[in-house]
Amino acid sequence: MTRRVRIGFFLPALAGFAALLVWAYTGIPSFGDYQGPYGFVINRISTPLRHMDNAVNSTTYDIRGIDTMGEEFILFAAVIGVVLLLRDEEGRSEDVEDDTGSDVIRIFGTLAIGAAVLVGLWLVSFGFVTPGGGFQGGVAIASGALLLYLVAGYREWSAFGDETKLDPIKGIGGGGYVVIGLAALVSGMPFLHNFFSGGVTGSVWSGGSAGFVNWSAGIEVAAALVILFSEFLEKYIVPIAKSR
Amino acid sequence: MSWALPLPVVIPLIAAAVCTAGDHVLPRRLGDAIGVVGAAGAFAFSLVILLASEKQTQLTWFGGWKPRHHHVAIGVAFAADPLGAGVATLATGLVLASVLYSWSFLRDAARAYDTLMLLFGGAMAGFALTGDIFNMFVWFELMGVAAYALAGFQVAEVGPLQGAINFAVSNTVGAYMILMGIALLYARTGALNLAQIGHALSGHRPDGLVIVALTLLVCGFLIKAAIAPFHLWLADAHAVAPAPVCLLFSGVMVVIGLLGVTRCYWTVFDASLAAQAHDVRAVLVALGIFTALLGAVMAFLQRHLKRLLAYSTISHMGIALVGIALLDEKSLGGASDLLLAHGLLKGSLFLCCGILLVRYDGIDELQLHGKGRSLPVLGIMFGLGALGLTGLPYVGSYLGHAQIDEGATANGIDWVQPLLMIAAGVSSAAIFRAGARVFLGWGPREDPLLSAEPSESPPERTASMPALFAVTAALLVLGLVVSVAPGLGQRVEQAAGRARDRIAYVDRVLRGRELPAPPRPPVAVESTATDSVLYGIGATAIAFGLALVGLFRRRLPEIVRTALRFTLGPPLAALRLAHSGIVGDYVAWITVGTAVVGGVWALLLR
Amino acid sequence: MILATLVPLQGVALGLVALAAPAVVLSRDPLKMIVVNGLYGLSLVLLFVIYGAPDVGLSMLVVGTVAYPLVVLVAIARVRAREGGKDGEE
Amino acid sequence: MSFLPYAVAAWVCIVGLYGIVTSRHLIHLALCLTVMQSSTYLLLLAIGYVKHGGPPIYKGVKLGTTSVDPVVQALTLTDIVVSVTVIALILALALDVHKQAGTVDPDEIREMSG
Repeated sequence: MTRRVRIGFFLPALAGFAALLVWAYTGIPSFGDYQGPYGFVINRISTPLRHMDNAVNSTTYDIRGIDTMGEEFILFAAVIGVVLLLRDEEGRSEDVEDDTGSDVIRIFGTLAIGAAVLVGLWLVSFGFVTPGGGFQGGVAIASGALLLYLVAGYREWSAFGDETKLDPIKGIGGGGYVVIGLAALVSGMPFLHNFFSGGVTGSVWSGGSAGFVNWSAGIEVAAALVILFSEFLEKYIVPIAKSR
Repeated sequence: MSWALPLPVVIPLIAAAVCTAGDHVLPRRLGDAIGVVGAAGAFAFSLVILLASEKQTQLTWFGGWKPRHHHVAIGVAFAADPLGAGVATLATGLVLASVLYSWSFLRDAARAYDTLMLLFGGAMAGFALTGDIFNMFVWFELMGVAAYALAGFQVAEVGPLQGAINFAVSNTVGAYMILMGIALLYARTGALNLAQIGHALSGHRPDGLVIVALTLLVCGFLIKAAIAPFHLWLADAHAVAPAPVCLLFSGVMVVIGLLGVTRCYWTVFDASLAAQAHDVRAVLVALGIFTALLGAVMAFLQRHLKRLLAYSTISHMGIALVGIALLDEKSLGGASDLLLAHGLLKGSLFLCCGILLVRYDGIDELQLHGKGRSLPVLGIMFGLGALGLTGLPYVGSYLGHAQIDEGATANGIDWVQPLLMIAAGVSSAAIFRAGARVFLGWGPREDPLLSAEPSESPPERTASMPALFAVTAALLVLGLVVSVAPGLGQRVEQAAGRARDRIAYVDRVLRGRELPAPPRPPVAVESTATDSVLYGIGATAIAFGLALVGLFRRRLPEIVRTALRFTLGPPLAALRLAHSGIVGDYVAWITVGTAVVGGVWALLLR
Repeated sequence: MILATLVPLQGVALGLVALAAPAVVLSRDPLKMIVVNGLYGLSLVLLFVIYGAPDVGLSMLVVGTVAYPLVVLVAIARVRAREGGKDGEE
Repeated sequence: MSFLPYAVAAWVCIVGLYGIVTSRHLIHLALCLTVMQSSTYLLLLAIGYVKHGGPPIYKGVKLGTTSVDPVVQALTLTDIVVSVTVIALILALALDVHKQAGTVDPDEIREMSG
């Protein structure tokens, strides 16, 4: 089938699809008139019952924690998949010279790494108080690690982005989530029951065991993304360096 | 038993995490063993949950967030009725078989393979057990991501990669449609729990929002279930995936799509659409019949064995969709029985292909011509598997076919049964033809009718043949006895009845009400109507006859062949053209299908 | 609340999103696409913050500024490098 | 104003879908998928918006203050993670395709026809 034919029968269908969407969306309560009840209930109970100021994260890591567990494993599976797909194309190279020469970049880069990691840790820690949480913090930490490449060059990075070290971390992050859930099950409570939920509102400790869940998610995300970045970077750098 | 509900999901996930964490530390064998133990544990707990769910729908609220304040569901529930628990058992059981088989089939492949299998299995169990519509989406995506990676396993060839991309893009578009449907339902009801959404919708006439939400959810799930015109990715994904992965794709992943349709219809939309069920039925039955026939014809045109089996899967999904679409207890039970037998038998056929690949370095029907004669046992297994799929009375998938036929009759429909018979016959004819050519050496070595296909490189090492045969034979035997297992048909029908009972489901999930255990159905082989026996014999006759025609076409009189060429040639060429292998075309067809289904429902249901 | 003052901006942010989306789709040059996609991501961040969803905005920000560009850039660079190498051989 | 947010969500979805079908470049196609997915973010967050509502974060805010729905935000967060993973996988596949077939135009790869 040629492109022309495809687009010829696709466009009317797309118009029909658009009409369906518009028809459906006119049935939604008008913008700003959210009717509840789900969100309103959570807004009402999140702080009194769980001492979490951030209702989004009390939903993510406590009330609908099982969704987030699935989400962590989606990331987990995707990283395994990417490693599998990009495996051994050109081989890992240890003697790639790809160092950054400029001292200015080094100094600012080092500061930026520190900053990114600190921001990441802060985002994870205070996820139940302010915007942020395991995922956002994890990405920030991973991007700090990515800066290491810009500052120190590929050799340092490849030592850091080594799967043999990161796989265990990723596994522990993902597995930790499940283990915290199972701990509740073993002690006779429902899976992912929140222990110590009587934390201090507004503090780092406000999440109860959902806080541990949050941390294990952060660890998992950071490790998974570092692996992901390093796989893609390797695709990019090793062949170029070899062709020199 | 409710405490065990998360375990079929949690055990494989934690086993996957341990496998990854210990990948560079643990000895090889120990890692493999963790994989097998994880799969076995998930299967064992699924079975226990299935048995418990027959007495009472099992329920657990994650984190202990039970509904409060006027029965508003806050947390996420797993609610296992026998139908969902049954699918979870099938999924985890097939994952176990697949892990065992690949233990000797793909031993050199990275540990990643086992890990992905476990994640895939855990996700399917989660999808089958959950009672929350967004949680369904999460497991659906996890299942998808693991499956895309498994499909693109052989990165050294273009074919597998293209197959994996077509698969990933089509199913991702489907997932977004599902998410849009979920968002629409949330906008209307402010709930994500299935029971609560249904409860909130009940008594209201369907409007645009509900009809489009139905369209988006159904079409999204039908992409996964490979119902035409949403089916195009399936043959590509199967053709390229290793045999034990095909076992999971055909055996249970597509079933998950149909379970999604069933679950959403009976817990959510039935509340609003019960009065217009007739129109919902018309559209879905039409799609099912179209798929059954199209898949069967396409199967007959293939020479790549896994692709052939994949199209035959599409055909059977069409038949099962008819069973689901008839919207009564008998047919839904029939669809379940059919899918159970199909999963086991089609799985064993794919594993046979895996053995062929190991032994003869190829799975092309024409290249393997006559080579199978040195493996008569495999030939017999292949033939029995095909026979079980045909619907010969009291063999394999017969019970499912019969129940669907009887359900159709009870609905006052009598034109569906002959069409389903033809579909089952034609798709089995393709398998018989391929089997006769490979294992008996019948027919010519060349056949211009069949599509050329990319070759597949064999797994890189010697496999333990006895282990491969043992797993294959176990699936085959289990699949063949489905129709004569005493009490199975009745119990499945009871399960189907429970899945359709929305009021009881709402009572159980939102109010925690315990219902009296239903009476145990009699333990006897389910008897079937005479008509069904005749349809079964008819399908078998078509299968054998057409297989012979396919093999010995050249012995037909010249005039018959010319007539066939002129009447069948152009439509077949058009069909081939539509299955272009280009991802843009696939998404275009998905859009067309969704727009047409939605448009027809918009006219009928409003 | 500071965010309340942003509400009149909803229309503007929505307009930006509505214009940036086709710009991403219609830019057929891969490198241009990355830049436009980054802008689209930022317009989404702005809209999410105005919608009262800073958590989502933050997620979109880290994803849109780190994850997408890196992965996509590498993919494009790789494809270009190979095509460049191929042209050289021919 | 009351329908505009939903109209934009529908528009973005249609635009993304158009891009997927007409794409001549697998990397472009992957980005079009994210555009289509971003329509689900727009839809979800618009559904949960409450007029004059602040973010559902009660740090220094009196409890009971009007705030928007946190549930749709949690769903969107999950959705974003999903989109990153799918993109990474499809790009990895695209890179491999390019290596094996020498092209990233989906129309030029015809291994799978019939």
